[in-house]
Amino acid sequence: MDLSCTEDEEDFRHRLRAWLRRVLPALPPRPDPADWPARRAYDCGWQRMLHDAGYAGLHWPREAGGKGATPTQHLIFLEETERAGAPYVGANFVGLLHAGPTIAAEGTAGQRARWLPPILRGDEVWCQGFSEPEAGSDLAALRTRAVRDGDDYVVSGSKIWTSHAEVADWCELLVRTAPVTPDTPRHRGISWLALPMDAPGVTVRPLRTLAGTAEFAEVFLDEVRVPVANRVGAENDGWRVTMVTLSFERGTAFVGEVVACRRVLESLARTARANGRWDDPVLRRRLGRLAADCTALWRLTQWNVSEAQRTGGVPGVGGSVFKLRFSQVRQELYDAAAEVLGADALDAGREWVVDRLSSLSYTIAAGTSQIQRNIVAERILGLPKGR
Amino acid sequence: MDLSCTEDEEDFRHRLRAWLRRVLPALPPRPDPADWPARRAYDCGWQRMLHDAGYAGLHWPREAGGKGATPTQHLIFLEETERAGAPYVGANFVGLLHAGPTIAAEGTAGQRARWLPPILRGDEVWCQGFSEPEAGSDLAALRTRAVRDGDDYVVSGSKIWTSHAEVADWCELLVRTAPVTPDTPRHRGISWLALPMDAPGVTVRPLRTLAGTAEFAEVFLDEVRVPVANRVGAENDGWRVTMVTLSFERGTAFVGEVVACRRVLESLARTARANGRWDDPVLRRRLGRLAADCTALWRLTQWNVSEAQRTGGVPGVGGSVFKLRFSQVRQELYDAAAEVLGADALDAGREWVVDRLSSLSYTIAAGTSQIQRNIVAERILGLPKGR
Amino acid sequence: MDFSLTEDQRALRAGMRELMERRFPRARLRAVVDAEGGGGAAAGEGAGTGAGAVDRGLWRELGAAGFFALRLPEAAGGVGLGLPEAVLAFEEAGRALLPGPLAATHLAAGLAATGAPVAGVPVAGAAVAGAAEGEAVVTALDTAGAGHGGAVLVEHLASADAVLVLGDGDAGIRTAKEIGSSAEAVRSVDPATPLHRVPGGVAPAAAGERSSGEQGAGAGRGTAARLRREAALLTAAQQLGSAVRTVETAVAHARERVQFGRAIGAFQAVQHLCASMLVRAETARSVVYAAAVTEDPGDIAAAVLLADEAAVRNARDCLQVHGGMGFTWEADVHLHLKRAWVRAEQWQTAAAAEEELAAGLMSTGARCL
Amino acid sequence: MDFSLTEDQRALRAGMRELMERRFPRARLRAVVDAEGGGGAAAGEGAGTGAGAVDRGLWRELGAAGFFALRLPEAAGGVGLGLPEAVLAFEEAGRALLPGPLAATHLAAGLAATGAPVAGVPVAGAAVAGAAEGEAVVTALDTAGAGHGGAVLVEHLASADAVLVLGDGDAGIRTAKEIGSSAEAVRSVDPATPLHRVPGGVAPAAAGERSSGEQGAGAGRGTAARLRREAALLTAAQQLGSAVRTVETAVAHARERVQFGRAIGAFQAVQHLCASMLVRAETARSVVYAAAVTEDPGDIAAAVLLADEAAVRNARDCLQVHGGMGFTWEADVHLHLKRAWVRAEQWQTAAAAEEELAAGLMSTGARCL
Repeated sequence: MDLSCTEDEEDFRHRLRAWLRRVLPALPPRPDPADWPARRAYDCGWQRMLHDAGYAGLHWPREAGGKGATPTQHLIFLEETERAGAPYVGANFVGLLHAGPTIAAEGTAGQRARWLPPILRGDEVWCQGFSEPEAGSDLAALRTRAVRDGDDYVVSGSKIWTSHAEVADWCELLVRTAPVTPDTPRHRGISWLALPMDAPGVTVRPLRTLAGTAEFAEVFLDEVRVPVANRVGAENDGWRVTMVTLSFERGTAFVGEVVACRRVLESLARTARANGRWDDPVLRRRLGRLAADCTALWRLTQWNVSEAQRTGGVPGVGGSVFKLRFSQVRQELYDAAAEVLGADALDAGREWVVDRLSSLSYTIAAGTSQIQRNIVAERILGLPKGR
Repeated sequence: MDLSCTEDEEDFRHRLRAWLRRVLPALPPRPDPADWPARRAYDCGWQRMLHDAGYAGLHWPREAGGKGATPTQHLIFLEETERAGAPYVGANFVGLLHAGPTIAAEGTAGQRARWLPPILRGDEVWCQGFSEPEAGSDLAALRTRAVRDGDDYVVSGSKIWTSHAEVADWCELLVRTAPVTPDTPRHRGISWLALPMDAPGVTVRPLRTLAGTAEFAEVFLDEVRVPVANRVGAENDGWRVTMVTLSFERGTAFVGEVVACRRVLESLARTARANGRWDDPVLRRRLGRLAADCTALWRLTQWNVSEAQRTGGVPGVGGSVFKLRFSQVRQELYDAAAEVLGADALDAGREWVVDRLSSLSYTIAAGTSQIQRNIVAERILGLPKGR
Repeated sequence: MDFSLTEDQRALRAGMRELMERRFPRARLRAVVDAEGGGGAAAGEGAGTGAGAVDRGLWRELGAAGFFALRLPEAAGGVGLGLPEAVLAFEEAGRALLPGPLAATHLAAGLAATGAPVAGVPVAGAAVAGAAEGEAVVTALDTAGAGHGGAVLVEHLASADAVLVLGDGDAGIRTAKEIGSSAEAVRSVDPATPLHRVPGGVAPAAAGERSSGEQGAGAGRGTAARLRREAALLTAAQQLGSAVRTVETAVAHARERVQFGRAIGAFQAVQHLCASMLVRAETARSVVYAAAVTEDPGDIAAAVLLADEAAVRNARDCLQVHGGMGFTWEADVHLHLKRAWVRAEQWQTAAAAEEELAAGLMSTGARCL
Repeated sequence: MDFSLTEDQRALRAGMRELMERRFPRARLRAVVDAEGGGGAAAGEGAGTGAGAVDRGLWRELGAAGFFALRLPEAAGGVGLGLPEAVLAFEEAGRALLPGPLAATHLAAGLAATGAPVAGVPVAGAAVAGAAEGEAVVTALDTAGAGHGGAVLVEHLASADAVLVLGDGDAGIRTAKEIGSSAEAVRSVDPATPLHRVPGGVAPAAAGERSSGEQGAGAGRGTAARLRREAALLTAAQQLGSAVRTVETAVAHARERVQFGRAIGAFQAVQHLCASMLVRAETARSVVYAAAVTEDPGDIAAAVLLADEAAVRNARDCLQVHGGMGFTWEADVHLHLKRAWVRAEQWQTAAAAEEELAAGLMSTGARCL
């Protein structure tokens, strides 16, 4: 139970801080959230700066071009960048955090050489094509079909909840390469393909969320030809290929968000003090309780990171406990924000109001809380398979 | 939407109040809760007084010796007796509210003549033998067996959660008269018997609850002979016989308890004022919210009673909505009581502390909240059958 | 006692539902919402500039159907019904997510009918006189809702002819133009409810006019307090309608949406979410209806608390049942949630309702039957 | 940073668990609980008259295992470990529902070792000197916990030799006899924790003796506040142990209990109850452990809040999973709930913890790593 940093870790933190102090003031202004090309340029520019300073692929293995940093170093990196107000990973999210690691783990040498360096340099942007309208919680129900035709697959179907699709170069795509039969379980027959987003037959349609913005898109695929060489892993083995990365987590998935929670909470307290609501003990105690919850999220993160460091990786199920609590606290935080704002919580021009809308997705995205509880019950607690 | 009383109803209420004012002061002192024979005597004495005054079997049909009162009259009766602090139905609960109505609906003329008048007069006490250690939520899993031998059934097995077993004359008993086979669903093969509690082979063992008291008992049956003539309804038709009564409800099941909730809440408010905790807005607003909840329970009761009056009876599923809310509010009420008491909530000598323990059964007894939600989802909302 | 709806009440409710479905079908709701600049909560301005404007044609039809004149005496051209019937009508409006300052116009119609200076409320010309017929749109400014800096949010100000101003004790009518001159459009979280922020210090009556308070403190206080209570109850009725509707929506989705080879409504987790939603809605119904009968301030506070809770939490649970689909702009779930948030901020806050109920615990009980 | 348990910490925890299982197995717990007059919460008196008395033999064994001397320097005959190790030991005690004034005796052992008048705490003879060895039983009287009328509840007073009195700012030791003379036995809700009500106005030191406060306000204040914080944290550790245990108990029952032809743990409603219990327990674990490392008052307040909540709510959910069985005296579930209630009332209330954390939001952040 040691929460202090080693000398190496302190050193890493201080060098990072010094670098951030130097470069952040020189960054260009943040782009308009609705201007996708500008966002891409901004995010990729930041990634290039990280790359040039030696911070790109911090948590990737050295063989893949990464820095092979420990989970604690990665934690420090995410903590410090968030606290310094550095840009978020943004458009590089899928490349750095999922597609890249998948290619690093399962790709051929040629595939690694082709796709990994541009991700680290911020030259190419990836998006994710997993979910489908009829395959949400039940991802294995995906129907997008890929039929072999010579050296290509011909792919038809549609994907949903794809971020940055408008500006991505590549899409990590899950497709069905063998039909589901009584003998073929649904998790077989799925393959992982790297789809070039400029291929003929790819249509991207922005998907407007309840927050009024179009952070996601639908991707329609109409007989799109994808070279067989773009398949990572064996044919029909795509489920395993994907889950290797999805289920491997080092406890760092939400570091920035947890730091942000604390910042929002302190800001809420200041606002409440300014507008007089701080004098209401009901609200004040509610904020106090949220402070305990935010502390807990941070400590849980440190716990998971330490366990990952000790054991070489936290199975994804460990993250379910964290995510259940995190989603709940995050939503309660914005409910408290509404309480602080009073009637002004109806003014979407006020801070937190749109964030509150966005936070409604927390108990749904990346595995609903219901699915997470199933995972905890069955895989951690060992209860019999339900349903 | 008329919440006022008719002239007849007002008249009924005033006569009842006048009678209660006259007789209650003359009642003997309440017996020690641990003295079962004294409790029986007290409860039966009260029932005899009701009988002599014309209030026995108020809600029973006239053909069964009852008064054929409307649900509203029954509501008024329960409300006024509770508010006047009159004795609770106590030992006569099963006879008046379940076994009696079952016999009235399904018994032969002879059975009705034998069993109903003593219930109404307070001469005979009934208890209920439904649940078994392995058949709780899943009542149809009951295993107590009855084997036909001449004019008798020979019954062996055990029952649990039986109130007043120590002093009951009769037990309404569900037994399995045909084994479960692939062709015989579990709900068939069950029969309803009136078991004389003094029959050889009946053993009663008190069951201590977490409140420290023995309000319930286990009943062990070792080759007990029960005359076939004591069966109500056809052989193997006992499930239906029982459910006819269980599922027929006029919205009045919790009237006394709802009145009591409001009284407890007002008493909590007075105590909080006296000990200074009323000045804490967190507690005060919590009590305010509970006031809304108590109001809602009363209005829901009036709603259900009115619907019962209009349609001739509320199916049991309507009661599930009420019971879910009621159980929750009742538990929150006692949590608030603990908040009012502070550290004194640890003193079992203080008012409400033992009630708080007892309230823990509300979300379990007579159908857990989980089962109730299943009923609401499947039978009211029409969702597909789960599990 | 017969708390059930009478035959006439059932007929009224069915009529209102039919009216809403015919005149404000889903397509029309979506037109209001989607027209709104394409921006939604996070987009440009929108409020007060046409987007979300009250549909005068629909307003007149509501007037013709008696929605605003429901409680006016028949002699005054009204329908001659009471608060219970008004609650049923407002429940249906909430169910349909009908936008507009319904409660304020309904109340203003009541004031107009009695005519100035009866009940001590001066009438600002024809504006309010037309409220009963749906010719006038009247919104409200509740000075008790003043937040930090004393500003108040007013809905549909740009569409309104007049503003019902509820002061500390007195009430009055001012023209929308007057109030609008100092108002600032706000980017409303609810795309169908434009909002303006009006600075503090607005008086119920313009200088020189008489407000109800000047008739004598007692009557004046009573008038504003009564109007606020009635508005709170009518708004609670809309919350109830929304809460009932989101149960139905969630159940319909749960029956149709298949995952893991079965309708998700067969999963206990979804079943139990839906069951809890129904419990909330039916509980709210019982107190809202009862408050309409008794008009008791404590009953109304209970109705406000439980209806607000039912509308907000049911909308959230409905969203959860819908999963990702519920997070889209296309689904209607978010419209219920946003409107429920708007309504929950109006007339009486949860804190005020809880304090009112707590105070009621100190006066001796006997609240039953 | 390595928040994981060290090998030594793992070994300590395993050793403590083994000790508890060997020396305080379920049969012994049940003997304590069932001996208690057959009355339980609702029965006669019981408290202080033998029922629920501290088992001196067990107490000495705990002493021999270093439970009370865990944090004393090795030079002083202690184990030389820190608060994190103490928290692990107390977690195991909470898991086993070990009764007795564990935190008070542990803290008194620390005071005794430094010897009067070092740290400004006078020692009342041999009583506290034997605390480290488990020869003395020391309970605590926290005057800050005074309720209406100024009275305080004290656990296990009849079994105790000495009482650690925490005053407003100062702390001291008084004999149990002294305190007991004005105490009145209370019918404790927890059959394994006898309680006495002690009237207000007890001072940390008897007249003529010196309490820590007299050494100078700063040091004195610090001492009492530090003791209270450590006690709160050690009690939170017990809550954590109980919360973890009730998850295991619920899961074990859910796997075995068959209804409707399958283990009830296959029903999502039960699965999700159990999953939520685990989330609460693991969340509490992370803050309790972290607070043991940082000893920060805000961290301790968070530990108190989340551990109390985890213990109480997990016990209730465990009871729900057990159904009727959980409502019986024979099941252990109620013992966890009742003890959790007792512990939640000790040292720092939820209200105080929340206010402390709220105040912490005003001092600028930087609470991370």
